[in-house]
Amino acid sequence: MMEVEELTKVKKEKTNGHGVPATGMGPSAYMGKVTRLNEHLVEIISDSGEGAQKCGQSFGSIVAQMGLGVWTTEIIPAEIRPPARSVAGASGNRIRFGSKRVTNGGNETDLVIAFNEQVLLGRVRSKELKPGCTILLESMWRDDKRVAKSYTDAVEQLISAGYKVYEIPMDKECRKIVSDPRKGKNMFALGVLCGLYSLDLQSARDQVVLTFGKKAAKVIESNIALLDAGYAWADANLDFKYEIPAEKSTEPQIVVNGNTALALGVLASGMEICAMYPITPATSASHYLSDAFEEVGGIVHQAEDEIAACCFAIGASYAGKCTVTITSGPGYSLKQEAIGLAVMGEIPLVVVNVMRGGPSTGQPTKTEQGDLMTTIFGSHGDAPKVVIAPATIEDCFYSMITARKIAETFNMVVVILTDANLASSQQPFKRPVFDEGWLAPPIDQSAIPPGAKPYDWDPKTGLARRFIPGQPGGMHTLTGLAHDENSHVAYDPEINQRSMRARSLKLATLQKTLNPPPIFGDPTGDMLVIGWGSTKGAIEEAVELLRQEGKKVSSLHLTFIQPLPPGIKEILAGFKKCITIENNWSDSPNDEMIDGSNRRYSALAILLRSRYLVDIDCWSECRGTPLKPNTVRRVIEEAMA
Amino acid sequence: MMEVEELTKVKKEKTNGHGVPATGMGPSAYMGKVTRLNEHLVEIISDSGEGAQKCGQSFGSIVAQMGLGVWTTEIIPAEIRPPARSVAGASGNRIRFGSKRVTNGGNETDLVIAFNEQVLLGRVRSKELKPGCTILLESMWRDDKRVAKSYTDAVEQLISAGYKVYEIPMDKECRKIVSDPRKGKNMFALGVLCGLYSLDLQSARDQVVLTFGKKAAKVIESNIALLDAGYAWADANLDFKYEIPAEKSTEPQIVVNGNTALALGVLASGMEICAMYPITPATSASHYLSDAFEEVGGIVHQAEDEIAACCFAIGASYAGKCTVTITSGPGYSLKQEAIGLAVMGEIPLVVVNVMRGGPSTGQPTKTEQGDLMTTIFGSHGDAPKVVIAPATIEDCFYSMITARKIAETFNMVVVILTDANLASSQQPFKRPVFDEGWLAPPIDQSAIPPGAKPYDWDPKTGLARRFIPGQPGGMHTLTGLAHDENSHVAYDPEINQRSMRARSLKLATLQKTLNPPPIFGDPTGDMLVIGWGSTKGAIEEAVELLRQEGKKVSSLHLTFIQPLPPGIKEILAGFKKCITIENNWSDSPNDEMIDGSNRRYSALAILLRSRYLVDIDCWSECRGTPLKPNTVRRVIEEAMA
Amino acid sequence: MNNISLNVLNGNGAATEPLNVNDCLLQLYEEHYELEDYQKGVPRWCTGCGDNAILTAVQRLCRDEALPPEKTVFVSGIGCSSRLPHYMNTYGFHSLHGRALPVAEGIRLARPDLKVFVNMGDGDCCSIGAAHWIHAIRYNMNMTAMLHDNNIYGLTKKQASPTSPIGLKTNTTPRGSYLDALNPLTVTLGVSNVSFVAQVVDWIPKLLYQTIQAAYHHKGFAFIRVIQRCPEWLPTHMEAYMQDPTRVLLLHHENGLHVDDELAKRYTKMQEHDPSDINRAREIASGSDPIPVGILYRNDEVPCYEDVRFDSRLRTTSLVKNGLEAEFDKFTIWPDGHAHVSRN
Amino acid sequence: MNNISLNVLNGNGAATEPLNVNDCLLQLYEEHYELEDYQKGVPRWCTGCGDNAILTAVQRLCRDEALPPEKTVFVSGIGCSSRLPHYMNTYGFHSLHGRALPVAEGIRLARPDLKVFVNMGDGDCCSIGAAHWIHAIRYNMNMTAMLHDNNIYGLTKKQASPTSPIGLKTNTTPRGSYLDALNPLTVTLGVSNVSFVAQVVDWIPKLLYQTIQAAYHHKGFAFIRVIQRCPEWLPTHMEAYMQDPTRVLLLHHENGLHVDDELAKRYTKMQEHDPSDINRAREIASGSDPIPVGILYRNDEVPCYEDVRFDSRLRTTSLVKNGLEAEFDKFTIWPDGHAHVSRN
Ligand SMILES: Cc1ncc(C[n+]2csc(CCOP(=O)(O)OP(=O)(O)O)c2C)c(N)n1
Ligand SMILES: Cc1ncc(C[n+]2csc(CCOP(=O)(O)OP(=O)(O)O)c2C)c(N)n1
Ligand code: SF4
Ligand code: SF4
Ligand SMILES: [Mg+2]
Ligand SMILES: [Mg+2]
Repeated sequence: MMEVEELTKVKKEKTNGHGVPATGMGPSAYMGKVTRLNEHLVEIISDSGEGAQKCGQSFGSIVAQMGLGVWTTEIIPAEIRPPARSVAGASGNRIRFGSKRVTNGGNETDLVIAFNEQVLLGRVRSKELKPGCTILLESMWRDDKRVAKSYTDAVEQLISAGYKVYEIPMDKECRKIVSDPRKGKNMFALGVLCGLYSLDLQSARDQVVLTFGKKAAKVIESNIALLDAGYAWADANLDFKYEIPAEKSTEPQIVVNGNTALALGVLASGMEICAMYPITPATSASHYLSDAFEEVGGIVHQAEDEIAACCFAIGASYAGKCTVTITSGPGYSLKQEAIGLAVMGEIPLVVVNVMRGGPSTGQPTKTEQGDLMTTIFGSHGDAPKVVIAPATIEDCFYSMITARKIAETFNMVVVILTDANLASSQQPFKRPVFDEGWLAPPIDQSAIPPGAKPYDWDPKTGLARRFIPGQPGGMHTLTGLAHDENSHVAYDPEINQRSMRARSLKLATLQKTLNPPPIFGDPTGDMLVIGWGSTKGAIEEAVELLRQEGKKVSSLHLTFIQPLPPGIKEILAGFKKCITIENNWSDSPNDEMIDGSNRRYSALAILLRSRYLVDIDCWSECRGTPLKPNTVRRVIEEAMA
Repeated sequence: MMEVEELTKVKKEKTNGHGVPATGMGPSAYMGKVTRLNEHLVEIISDSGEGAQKCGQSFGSIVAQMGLGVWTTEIIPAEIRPPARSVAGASGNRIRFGSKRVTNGGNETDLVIAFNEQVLLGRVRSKELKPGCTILLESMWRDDKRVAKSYTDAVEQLISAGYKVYEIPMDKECRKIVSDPRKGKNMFALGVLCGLYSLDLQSARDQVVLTFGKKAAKVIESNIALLDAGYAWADANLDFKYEIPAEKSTEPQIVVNGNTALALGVLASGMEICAMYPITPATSASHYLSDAFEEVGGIVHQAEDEIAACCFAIGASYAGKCTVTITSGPGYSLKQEAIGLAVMGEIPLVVVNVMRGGPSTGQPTKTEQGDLMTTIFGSHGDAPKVVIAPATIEDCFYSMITARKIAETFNMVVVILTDANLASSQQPFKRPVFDEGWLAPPIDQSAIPPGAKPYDWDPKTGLARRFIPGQPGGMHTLTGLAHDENSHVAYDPEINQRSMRARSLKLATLQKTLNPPPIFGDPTGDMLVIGWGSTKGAIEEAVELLRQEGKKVSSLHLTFIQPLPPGIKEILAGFKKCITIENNWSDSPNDEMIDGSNRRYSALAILLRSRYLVDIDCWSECRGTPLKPNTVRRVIEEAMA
Repeated sequence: MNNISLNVLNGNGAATEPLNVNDCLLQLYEEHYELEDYQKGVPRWCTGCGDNAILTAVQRLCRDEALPPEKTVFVSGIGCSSRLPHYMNTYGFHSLHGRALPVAEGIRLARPDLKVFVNMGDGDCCSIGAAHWIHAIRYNMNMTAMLHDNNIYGLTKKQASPTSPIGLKTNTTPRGSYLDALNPLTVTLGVSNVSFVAQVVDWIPKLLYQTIQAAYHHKGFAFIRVIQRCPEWLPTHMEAYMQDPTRVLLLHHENGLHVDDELAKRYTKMQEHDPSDINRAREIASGSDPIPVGILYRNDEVPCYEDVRFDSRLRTTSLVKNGLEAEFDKFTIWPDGHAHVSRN
Repeated sequence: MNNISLNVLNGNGAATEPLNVNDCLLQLYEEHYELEDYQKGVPRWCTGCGDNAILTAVQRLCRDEALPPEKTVFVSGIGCSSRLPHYMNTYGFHSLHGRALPVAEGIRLARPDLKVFVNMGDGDCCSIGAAHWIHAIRYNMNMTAMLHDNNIYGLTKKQASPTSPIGLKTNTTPRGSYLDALNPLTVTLGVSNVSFVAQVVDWIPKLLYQTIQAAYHHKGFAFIRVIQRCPEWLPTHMEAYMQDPTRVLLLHHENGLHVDDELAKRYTKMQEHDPSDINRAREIASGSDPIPVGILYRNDEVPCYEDVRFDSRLRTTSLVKNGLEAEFDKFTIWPDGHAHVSRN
């Protein structure tokens, strides 16, 4: 999908506003070839603690700044501190950027800059690097007797495997500027990359200032010097350069990851309390919120465990302040009983589950969509709740506002299902324009009219007005036991049927307010691919490509999963075949033991098959990594064959 | 369904071995009408603490003893001690008994004996009594100024509503024998019932001896005197009597409720440890087990909470002693995370969930089938487990043996789903013949052969041999993190796929060993009714009746719900319509807001629709009571219309 | 997704006409209440159940302190004792087994204008709820927590509780319970930030009332263990203690409970105990016969979590808007091509 | 249902050829082991992490006590510290966050022939696992429990733990943590049946070893709080304590730790403390600077739950059969028409 156009450039000082500006270090010394690309996927990897993540994030911000589309994905080792130079220890960032909007992390890497050969080999082994891609490798290990052999062997192997390896004396170059290159190498690398991609050096410098904003001026200066040095080194020593035309957005954009977007959404929704217990990969949302809440007067309460966090949130919501509790799989499982209480008491509550690899402790730092079924069916008895799965970073922001509103309007539990992929990926989106309507209304403390009941279920919709402590005349005891309209404990069969109905009906009522989901592609065709949550970008990219090749394939992406929006049945009817593509478990129909009577389907496939009785196939994987457009494409092709 | 045959009996001393024997109190003084019945449904109700439950249970045992089919159901007030004489406070027992095997609690009550008019009115209000049925009512309240009016009003109303009311001076009659009639009335009532139903008085006396076996001889004697007095009073004062022909079983039978059957199954399976936390309606199984274990050397461990109970069971199972943990809805929700650990670590574990009304604290003493979906889909990530739902009291016993065997063979979690209906109902079943094969094998402490791995997943079946602490050479660290064959923590995408597959495949492997479920009725027809768990008796009774009327209806009852047994698709194909009938929530298609795009189906319907893509309808209710055959019949008729 | 229209809303689901937010923070006028203002329904406890005495005491307290029923919340878990909120004509939250404390904490943090009381059983608080109990002591949020300790699981019909004495025959311990009883007082006194610990028995109403009253007036987490009779399952359990007044040890002090003449005449075993002395409090707490009754420990200096954390700024729209815009600024790329760099 | 045939079983799933059941109850011969026999893999902790010291100490202990690796189980929760079992070449169970203790209890009750060690973090034990911790003390099952207390959540990247000192800046407390630290020792000492409580620091290997050894030899639940450095998140946190030997208070006694000359020379602040004195133990435990180090409390008389509950009868087929038949008898209706009445 990458169009390559080669052009030779002689002392080209500015291209589309890129290139090295006159200020600072003089015109670029570069005399070599400049290749024009539509997009590229770059990876920066190091041992953890060497700053590759910061380098990658800064690079992402700079390209976004330039007006390029971008999607950054964190590479996180599973251990806090894996041994140095270890194959499983790669820490860093992948930046996919291009002329057009980038909607997902993409396929294999085009260019990698690595701080040692071991983390690089880890990436090769996990098949994340494109065969034959460009490798920029720190060369200091050549001079380190203990590891020189490992290093040179690796380089040789990589070259003979067809990789284009460029060795960079990063350590040596950095020593010219700082005494501890381990702490500065990342900015040198950033400079190299900026040079390679003909980016605006001043923008890069501004970004460094932003990154180290809180540090001393001296720190900032030395980092800028490292950046400049990297830029110059690339110009002087490498014989290739890239250029990716950009189109500047006319509107301000926000660059944050999904967890920060969630946290910003909490602020914007007017929620004031977040009760949580730390768990990867959800916690960073609370970290950010702890800080940001200080400005607007909110509180992040770290409870003694997830059960307490959920009950604390329920207490606060009951008392009139709709509260959010943020967690991931194991914590979500622990909250099941408390979520049932909120459903039964009709207490508005927003629960965020940032999914990670399961089951059990599973793969804490890896992404998966394994919790959909337990989200819908978790908690004993009938516990209807709303389930929303944001598909983009932007969705993460707005879904919190929607969630709070639904929670308080319907007095329901709303679960937001994101995942480690969204949590740690960055993609620019239009800066939201503040709207007063986002905020929760102030707590109602008006007197309750005589005769009104705390569960005056509307016979048609199931809705009831909630009484909030402090409201004179509204005194009643909320209970998780079966209860009547007065919140009196009741075991009468009719009352139980009535209250079960009211709680269930609210989902149907909400469903009536939803629009049918948009189809990506034509409304009829040979194949409909159905997805949900964070896989949207990858699926649509694959579908787009296949459509360009003339394949009659479209896709449907669901954000509301409970209730399912109307109109899906009609959409399904337009296609010969349907398949869900998900990042969770399903048995392969090709497995010897598996047949139609025992195959375990993916979550969304189960839900859709059951509701629409359409033979929807499924394909899924649990590799802990975001789906790649190439994989999706292959799956669709196979399913269509 | 009751055939009535009237016959007049003059000084008939013995009928089919029933009637009053010559010993003890002389021949029966009864001169009136004797009606022959096929079956009857009798109810004994009192304030709690007045012994109606004991009376009912004894009556159930006596009729079983006589060779009649019987099903007893407890009537349990929701409070420990509801106020005396309160409408919601009825405590007691319903005994359905008849010539043929009785498979469920039946429809409305034919005859009720009540200790005060208030508990009686409660039963009338809840529509549990057949209109116009026979009422035997304690008459002492006529003489109690504070309540006389309430009493006489009630009697008048009942009579004018068509009930046949007989007043019995129980208190007065009992005072002739004991000083505190509150403590003896129940045995007097038992005597009245035995007289009315022409039961063998000696058998009744034996039963009283059994019931009070541990008490002083004096207590037993006075209770026998009360029994005799009741018997004589009925003979002398009532102008009607019933007779239900019995056919004695040629084999010994066991009469226990479902919870005791479960506990006996635990003993029989060779399990030695049960870890639990008290919760209604599951706890009585542990009570019984606490006692019974003392004889065979087992331990009931009451943990500090359900999470601890489950983890304790996991620890004991890991150490080689497959352990059971018993709970109900709220506790089951709390165990979700720990169950996921057992799935991930492939630790054999048996979990019993005695379902009660949900969601949340719900209706602790009432029955419901609301936990099926959370049982199958509970716990984050993919956590495949086996789900078995016993359909009869006998199943409760054998399912524990099966569960232990599957758990240890497949190294899986096996969940037994029973409910409050099975838990507290009694039905005789053939006394099991002990089989050594039931028992768990002794703990394997042999050395592990070199090279063997703790998760040597068989590529075809997913099975692996478990290593148990104490086995030399088997040292490894079990973990809930993703792991490879060596139980080493591994985040490799391929390894994760492989281990997910192995855990999932075990369900398919087990499925291959199951037989297709038997069809009740013809293999083809207009309507197939599908049920699971405790509703079997009621559904089959209704189907039987409709079939007798020539309706082309059959039923299918599922015991294995995960995996579903093979052959269901073929069965479904034989019927024009299919419907599940369940005791849980589903939206009514007749509700204004409900349509095909938002209707929430019952649990089993969702599962079957999804797997077989057959338009299986559902009907369910959440009334907290066992399904009645009449209700099922009406539902089927309506669905067939 | 950001423009979903909730077109079914017709004021039914949303709060209507909220008053000024100040109303939830201030109580400006004095009210007078009668006992009946706090009573609701007929308690469904067994005759002679100690829960009745506790209910009466808290109803009296509410009246005497003129607590506005709408500003008062009773929170409980699950158990016989946890039914108490249903019999109070205040707001109530009958939550989950073991979880009364975190629910109450959430209420307190959201609404420091509400008075919060917590009623828990011994299984509720000391078994399934033990982690929350420990942490509630540490949070030291301003509420009055009553442990209805009947040494047994009442509602679920007689299983051993952590406070059951060793040897007690129950349905799960048919040969007698296996372990020494947990002492809730010594546990509580071992937790940092503990600020008020008292013990009382249900059968001395005056002391019960005085103790709950002192707890109510304490600013912080006031923990009272009420030894409560369960005549249903343990009819004779406390009999000997009730019969013999010398098996109760009255703790009194000018900073603790004041024992009046009437009580002093009957309960002759008395001890002066300064509730600020934690070491002595722990020693006294360790004793169970005679039952020490009164205030074991009190420290008014321990900060309350909600005070440390509550933000008194009015959360106006502009406060939120400005805060949000400032956060957006941190992550914004402006169309003019440069990040707005601010060095601060 | 009762005759399901598991026809895929080919010895793959079921245990094969079990040895005599005695083998799991007795260890009949003496073995000699080297340190390497207990080591597995390269620990993945940060350089300087105190967990390394604890690992070394327990490996030494296993060797010195010649614990058969196959009869030894290390149980942990989730956290950096809970990775320890992975580095032991024994059996190990890396369970769930907060749940190490109930898992360990299940193992112990099922298999009193196994030696059980438990490793937990401060979040693991004192926050999410607090209820189990309290109850484990009360059960007093024979195991050695180590609290790796680094005052922080290590694995999840620097959030406040209950033992974080007030004011500590962490990712969830950016302005400093809000509450006084929980003192695990005073909590433990408040629980009935407490039988062994010790405290030690990771940077004095000899004391660390001695303390764990004493705990191992204690029959009952031996609880050791190890103050453990986390250089990753709190690089200077314990620095001052390490530099200044007088900020450690050595507790010694003939029934407690014996401090040798070398230690005594460096750690001059010493106190004789009789570990049988619980009141004094509680007082000492309340102090945190100097850090009291040594055995605070020991009581060898407290019965162990598994001893009270373990049934030594061999659970033979006939025992089970007879027991089961006796139970069946209680509920049987015989074809001859009468229940078999036995009055006993
Ligand atoms: C999660 C959960 N587990 C168990 C129960 C069952 N249950 C209800 S109350 C109770 C204990 C009652 O004892 P206690 O807390 O001492 O209160 P009491 O009834 O004695 O006042 C239990 C175990 C439940 N409702 N929820
Ligand atoms: C149920 C659950 N909640 C939260 C987590 C995330 N988690 C893993 S370790 C940990 C705490 C780590 O701190 P600590 O227990 O002190 O151990 P340390 O890493 O410091 O050794 C948390 C919150 C989890 N794995 N499971
Ligand atoms: S069972 Fe016990 S605690 Fe419960 S209401 Fe009755 S007397 Fe009170
Ligand atoms: S983060 Fe802290 S506790 Fe965890 S391994 Fe590193 S130093 Fe040790
Ligand atoms: Mg209690
Ligand atoms: Mg820690």
